[in-house]
Amino acid sequence: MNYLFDPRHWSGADSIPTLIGEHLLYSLIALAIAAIIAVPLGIYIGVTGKGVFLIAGLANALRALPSVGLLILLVLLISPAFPSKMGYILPSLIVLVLLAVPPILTNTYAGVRAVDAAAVDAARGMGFRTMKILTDVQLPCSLPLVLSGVRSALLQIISTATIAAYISLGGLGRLLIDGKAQNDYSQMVAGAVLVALLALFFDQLLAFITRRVVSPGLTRRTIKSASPAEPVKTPVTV
Amino acid sequence: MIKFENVTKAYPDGTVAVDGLNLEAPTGKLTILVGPSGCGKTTSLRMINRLIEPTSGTIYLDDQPTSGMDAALLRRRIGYVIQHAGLFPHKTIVDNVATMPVLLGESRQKARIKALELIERVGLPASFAKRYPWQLSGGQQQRVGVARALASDPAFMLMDEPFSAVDPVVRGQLQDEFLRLQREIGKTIIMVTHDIDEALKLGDQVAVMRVGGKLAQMASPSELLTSPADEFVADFVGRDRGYRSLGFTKTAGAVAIGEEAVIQLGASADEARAKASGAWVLVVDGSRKPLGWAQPELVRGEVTREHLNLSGIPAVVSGTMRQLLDAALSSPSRRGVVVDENGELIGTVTATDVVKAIEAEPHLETAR
Amino acid sequence: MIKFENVTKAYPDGTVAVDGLNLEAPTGKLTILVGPSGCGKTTSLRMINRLIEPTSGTIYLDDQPTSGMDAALLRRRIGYVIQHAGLFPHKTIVDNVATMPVLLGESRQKARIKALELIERVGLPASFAKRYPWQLSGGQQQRVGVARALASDPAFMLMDEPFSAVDPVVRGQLQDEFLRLQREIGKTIIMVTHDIDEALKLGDQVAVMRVGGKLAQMASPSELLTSPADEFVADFVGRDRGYRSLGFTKTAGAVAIGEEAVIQLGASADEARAKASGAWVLVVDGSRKPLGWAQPELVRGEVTREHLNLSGIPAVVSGTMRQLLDAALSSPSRRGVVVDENGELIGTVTATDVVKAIEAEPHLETAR
Amino acid sequence: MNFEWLGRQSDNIVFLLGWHVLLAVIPLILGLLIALPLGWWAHRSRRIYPLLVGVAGLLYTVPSLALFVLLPLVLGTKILDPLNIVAALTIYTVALLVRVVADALESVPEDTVQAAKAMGYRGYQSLLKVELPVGVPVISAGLRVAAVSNVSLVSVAALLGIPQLGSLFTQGFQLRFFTPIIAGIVLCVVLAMILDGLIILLNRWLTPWTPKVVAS
Amino acid sequence: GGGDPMSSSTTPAGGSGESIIVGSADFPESQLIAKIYAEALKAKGIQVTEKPSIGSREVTIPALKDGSIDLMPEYGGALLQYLDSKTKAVSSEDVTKDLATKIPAGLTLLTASEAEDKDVLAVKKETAEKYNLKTIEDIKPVAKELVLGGPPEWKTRLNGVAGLKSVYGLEFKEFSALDAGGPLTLNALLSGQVQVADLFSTDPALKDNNLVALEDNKNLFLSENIVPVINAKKSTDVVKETLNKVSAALTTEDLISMNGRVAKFEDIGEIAKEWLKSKNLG
Ligand SMILES: Nc1ncnc2c1ncn2[C@@H]1O[C@H](COP(=O)(O)OP(=O)(O)OP(=O)(O)O)[C@@H](O)[C@H]1O
Ligand SMILES: Nc1ncnc2c1ncn2[C@@H]1O[C@H](COP(=O)(O)OP(=O)(O)OP(=O)(O)O)[C@@H](O)[C@H]1O
Ligand SMILES: [Mg+2]
Ligand SMILES: [Mg+2]
Repeated sequence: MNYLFDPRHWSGADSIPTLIGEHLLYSLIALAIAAIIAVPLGIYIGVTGKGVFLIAGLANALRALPSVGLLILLVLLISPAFPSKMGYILPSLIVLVLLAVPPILTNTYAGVRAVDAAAVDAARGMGFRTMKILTDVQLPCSLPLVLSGVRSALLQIISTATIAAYISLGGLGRLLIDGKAQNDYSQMVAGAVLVALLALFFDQLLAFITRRVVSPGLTRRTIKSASPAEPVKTPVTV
Repeated sequence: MIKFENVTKAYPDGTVAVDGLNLEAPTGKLTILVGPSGCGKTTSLRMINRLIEPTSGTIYLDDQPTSGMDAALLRRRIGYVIQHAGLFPHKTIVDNVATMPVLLGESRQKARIKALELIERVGLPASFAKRYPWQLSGGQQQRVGVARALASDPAFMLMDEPFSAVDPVVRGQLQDEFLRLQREIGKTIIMVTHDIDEALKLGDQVAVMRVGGKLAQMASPSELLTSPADEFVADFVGRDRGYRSLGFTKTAGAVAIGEEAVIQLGASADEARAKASGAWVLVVDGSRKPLGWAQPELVRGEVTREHLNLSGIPAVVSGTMRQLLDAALSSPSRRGVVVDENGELIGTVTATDVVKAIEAEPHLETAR
Repeated sequence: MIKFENVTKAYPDGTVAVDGLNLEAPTGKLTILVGPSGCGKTTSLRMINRLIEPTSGTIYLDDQPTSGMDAALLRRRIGYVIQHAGLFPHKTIVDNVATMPVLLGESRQKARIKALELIERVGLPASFAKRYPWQLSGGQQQRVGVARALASDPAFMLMDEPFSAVDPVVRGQLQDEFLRLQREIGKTIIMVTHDIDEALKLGDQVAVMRVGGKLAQMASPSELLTSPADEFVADFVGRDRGYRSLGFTKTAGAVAIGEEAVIQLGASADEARAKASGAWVLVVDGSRKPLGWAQPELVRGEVTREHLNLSGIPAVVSGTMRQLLDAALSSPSRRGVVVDENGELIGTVTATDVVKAIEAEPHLETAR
Repeated sequence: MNFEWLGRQSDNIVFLLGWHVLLAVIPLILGLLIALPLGWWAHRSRRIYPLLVGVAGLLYTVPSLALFVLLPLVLGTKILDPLNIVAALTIYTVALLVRVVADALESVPEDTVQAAKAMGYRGYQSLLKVELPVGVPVISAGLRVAAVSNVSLVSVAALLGIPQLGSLFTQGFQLRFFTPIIAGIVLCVVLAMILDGLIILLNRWLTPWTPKVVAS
Repeated sequence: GGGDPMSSSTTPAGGSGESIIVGSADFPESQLIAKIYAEALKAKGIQVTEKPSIGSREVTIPALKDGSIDLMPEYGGALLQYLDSKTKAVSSEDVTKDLATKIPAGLTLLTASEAEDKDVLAVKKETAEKYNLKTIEDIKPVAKELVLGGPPEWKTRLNGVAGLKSVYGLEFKEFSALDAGGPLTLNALLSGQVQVADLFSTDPALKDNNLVALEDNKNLFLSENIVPVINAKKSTDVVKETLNKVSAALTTEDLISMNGRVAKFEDIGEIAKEWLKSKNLG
């Protein structure tokens, strides 16, 4: 704890605010990319029922990928091509994105699937066209599950983004890696605590956003249907 | 008018759900499709707004074949009430009802005002407007479903077991409300049910389908009762056909209504005895509304509510033979109480008189 | 015997679900609790096997207060049929039914054999034994629920809307089967329903409850029809009370059955005309079973199936006045066909004769 | 890929794989055994549920490296003791499964539970003979996720010198040598898929009564 | 292949024979030397269990202390720094002397080898030519333009960034925390993310990539003689004698050449055995 409250660690090049900033930057970029990939894919599979095997198989295979191994492999493959930090940032982002895709994908799929078939049928019966059914009925109705997928993805990314430090990048992982290298336990503990706090903060933030954007008509009933497909996050892998 | 011409639907797995259906639902009338589970009712209904495409045959909407139309536009002309309401869970009740007008380009403001009216029209309090579907009971959701289908004021309505999700008591109320509504709005409606009582109660005409998707009989409710086309229809229509068919015969002065001496609450035992004919005397209130029957011999002192037998059901004079007969049969004195529209006493009838009048009338049916 | 003595249940939130209930369900009889939704029927039922504990008052099982008993042991003495069957999804049908005997210590082997018998007894094919609940329709699941409750051969049965999950047609069948079964097994049963028709059809006695958990009336079905205690009961029992009460009056020789001249299919138009009385002649088959009515004047050549009107419903001579009257009213000739137990023609009756017989009989009720 | 190297190292790789399996599976089983009563508790008590699930969620955000390094101090184990890894992964597994078990019990239809009670099942009988068996599909769905993530997590133990497939990553990295890295990743994924498949089979075997296998 | 750590669960062996657990850090050179120790001991009939690639000192030292392992090769300077981060020792003698006092109770250092693998600041040949760099001191005028890469602990360590500033007056444009002369550092130097990097003197990559190792003319970096660290209880005469012979035979050149073979994915066991045979120790 001493480390956390030492004012020297709150300003300067490798200060805690800078590290948090870098950590968030990697995390949010990775999340955005993962969402851009997984949400449309999940919707497509959910609506058409095509490629359901992707959900069961691929999503689980992605979960099984060992982050450290993958990161090392990607660094060896990619970094020679870039004379800048990009050579390390890119592998980190890819690992984080691969990590975030399964929860968002499975939840989006489950969300779209869970939309009351009668409501979709009613919409079609009222003369909604396919896109309109998607935007007006299926998406809003699956939103709680999609957001809960994003939520667990973000948590997972935040805790795993620490591995960026393993390959010389910034972020809160620096405290873990440097602390370990310098044999400084208090620095490591500070890193772990900050990561947990950051995760907690974003968890609450997303819970708040969920409450704001999801229709109150849905919140009561989706809680239960979510449980079987509720993706669970993998702990940090550094 | 909605017309089926030789319509057949075979599902990809080979199930023939509808087989050569010919049917005409006249404009402004309520046509009911009834039949056992799996006989193709829902399939038939959904072929009309092309949620299911027929395998062969043609369906006409006001003499135009639907096959040539843009499916989405076709559907917007037809109100569709789905089996379990199928409300949008993420929208408030008022926005659910306003969906169609908004889709058709009306302003949200205006659509909501209209929706509010409709919500009250189907018998829900205006305070429900801001609620979400899960906050309503099954029956209430059904009503919203009906309101939603009515919102765009479509000329046609398709209703798939709209009252199935509720218990029998509420169901009766919903049916009554719906009949009243249809009398006002006079839409061309096809309704599906598997409840023959509902079909007979609501339908202007009833199409009985048999499993395999064939039409067994298409007739008015009273005709269905008095001349079922075959054993299947007779069985399906079920017992009490004779009695129920009386529900379609108006009283219309056919039965002589006898005078009945009455007393009021608080009358003395002596007065009661004097006015009684047989063992029973009729008790009315100040405005001659019948309260019940009393037995003078059991009265000590004056006639009180305690003495009243309530089993008799008064029949309204403009009602049906069924009500008249039941008034007589349910009355402990065996004299059925007849009242006017305001519930004031006109007189009494005996079951014998009612049955004689029934027997005098020609049987509705002539052989096919 | 199950007895409620001043039983009250107030839920923690203040809702008084049952209020000072006094009730006695006699041994070997079927007692029905009926009433509008939310009147406390389920609560009353579940207090008996202590799934809910009463706030005050005592419930006796064969004169022993249940409050002192071990709840689990008490429950094992009472068969409980839950509203939506509540089968164990992870057990086969036969194992579902065998649950109680196994719990009570019987060998799995023996329990299964017994269960198989019961499955057939409630009208399911033995081939269903190995299936899982999801492979059965709602109605079939209900039957398994009944079989499961019967498996330990308990002296008492509690049934909560056991036939609610099925459509009216199947429901009728289930009720009939159940009546037959109860006649055989004669258990002490309390059944909950909110369907008054079901209550009147099945119950030896019917307890009508009103919202707020008070008993409105406790009486036999026919008494309920002929002398409802108050407006609430009268309303709840509903229309057609007079007609339906006839269902409790046996025909028993009270009505004179007239001779009816008959023809067979294939008879000539001339013969038909000769035998006809009025416009209609009755057509029977070789063993004098009625087939339908024909109008000789419409027959050219010989009488065929085409000429038959099927609307008449024959009444069995040992049946009720209700069936007899309906036979007459449903017949196009207005003469109701009466048959013996084998379905062979005895003769015909007119509605007038039936009504006269009804009127001659004293009204069931005497004032309270 | 250098297959000649793979061939030379095959003994070693099989050995690493064996450890990997042990380190992934033992915590899975232990975690499940611990999560069952905890999940039951969360299911029983409205107030405990958010608490337990909240704590479980927080446990996840603790980076595993920190946990691996700090655990020996807490447990008093030797630093190279595989027990540390088992303990850490058990913690993660429990954190993941507590909620799953609670939700699984929650998913049992109320009617079913009531029926059991009404037939005179006592509390524990109902739990063991009805609620848990009926909750199996939900539990096994959660177990699949736990199994797969465990396989991926075990590789972190390489940082503590506990032999398992993760050792191939560090080895490959030091030598800038792709073969062990790729071999490690492939084996991890294959192992995860095999475990996943085993749990699916187990689930099918335990739930012959479900209409279909739960997807995902 | 590697040893059979499975047997670690059955050690220590009971009965007559001596037994010893040899560990190594998580980089190839450490594993190689550990292998040499192991093979040499085996040749003397001692029962050896190997636990290769345990990790960094945060793990290995506690492992030595709690008896998880009994023996491993260490580097004098680095070990001293780990045990006493404020040490001023630089020369071989000072390091050896200080170490003797700082070594945790229960552990013993045997005789250090000539062979040394110490930190060197390396630059690419082009960089050296461009700025005319031969010694570390030469960087001073251009330090502001260059990025330094080194292990994370250099940030705070005297023999890292701080020492480069106080001893050589170097202030680099930036310090990039990489790994301890491992693949990350080499990678960063070769791909240009850093211009000056901390590598190790026995790294064959120096030669393979035409890197220039700058001379530490002001003796900033500690000497790093290779020295066996052993659990005092296991330090029997036979063991001591055997390991001391190995240390005496091992030269820096041997290390460089053997490292070169390791980098070509040759089997560590083979390399170790060949070396022992060539020195008549196997
Ligand atoms: N998509 C489909 N594929 C194959 N067969 C189908 C499909 N939909 C319905 N069927 C079959 O077609 C027949 C008619 O179905 P339909 O839904 O029209 O019956 P229904 O009369 O509405 O029955 P219910 O009263 O149970 O709603 C049934 O046998 C049903 O199993
Ligand atoms: N656990 C509870 N807490 C509070 N109120 C309850 C609870 N259970 C039931 N009630 C209330 O007690 C009253 C009686 O409920 P009960 O379930 O006995 O009714 P019911 O007659 O069985 O109704 P239905 O026909 O709808 O099944 C209702 O007003 C209900 O809302
Ligand atoms: Mg249908
Ligand atoms: Mg109830």
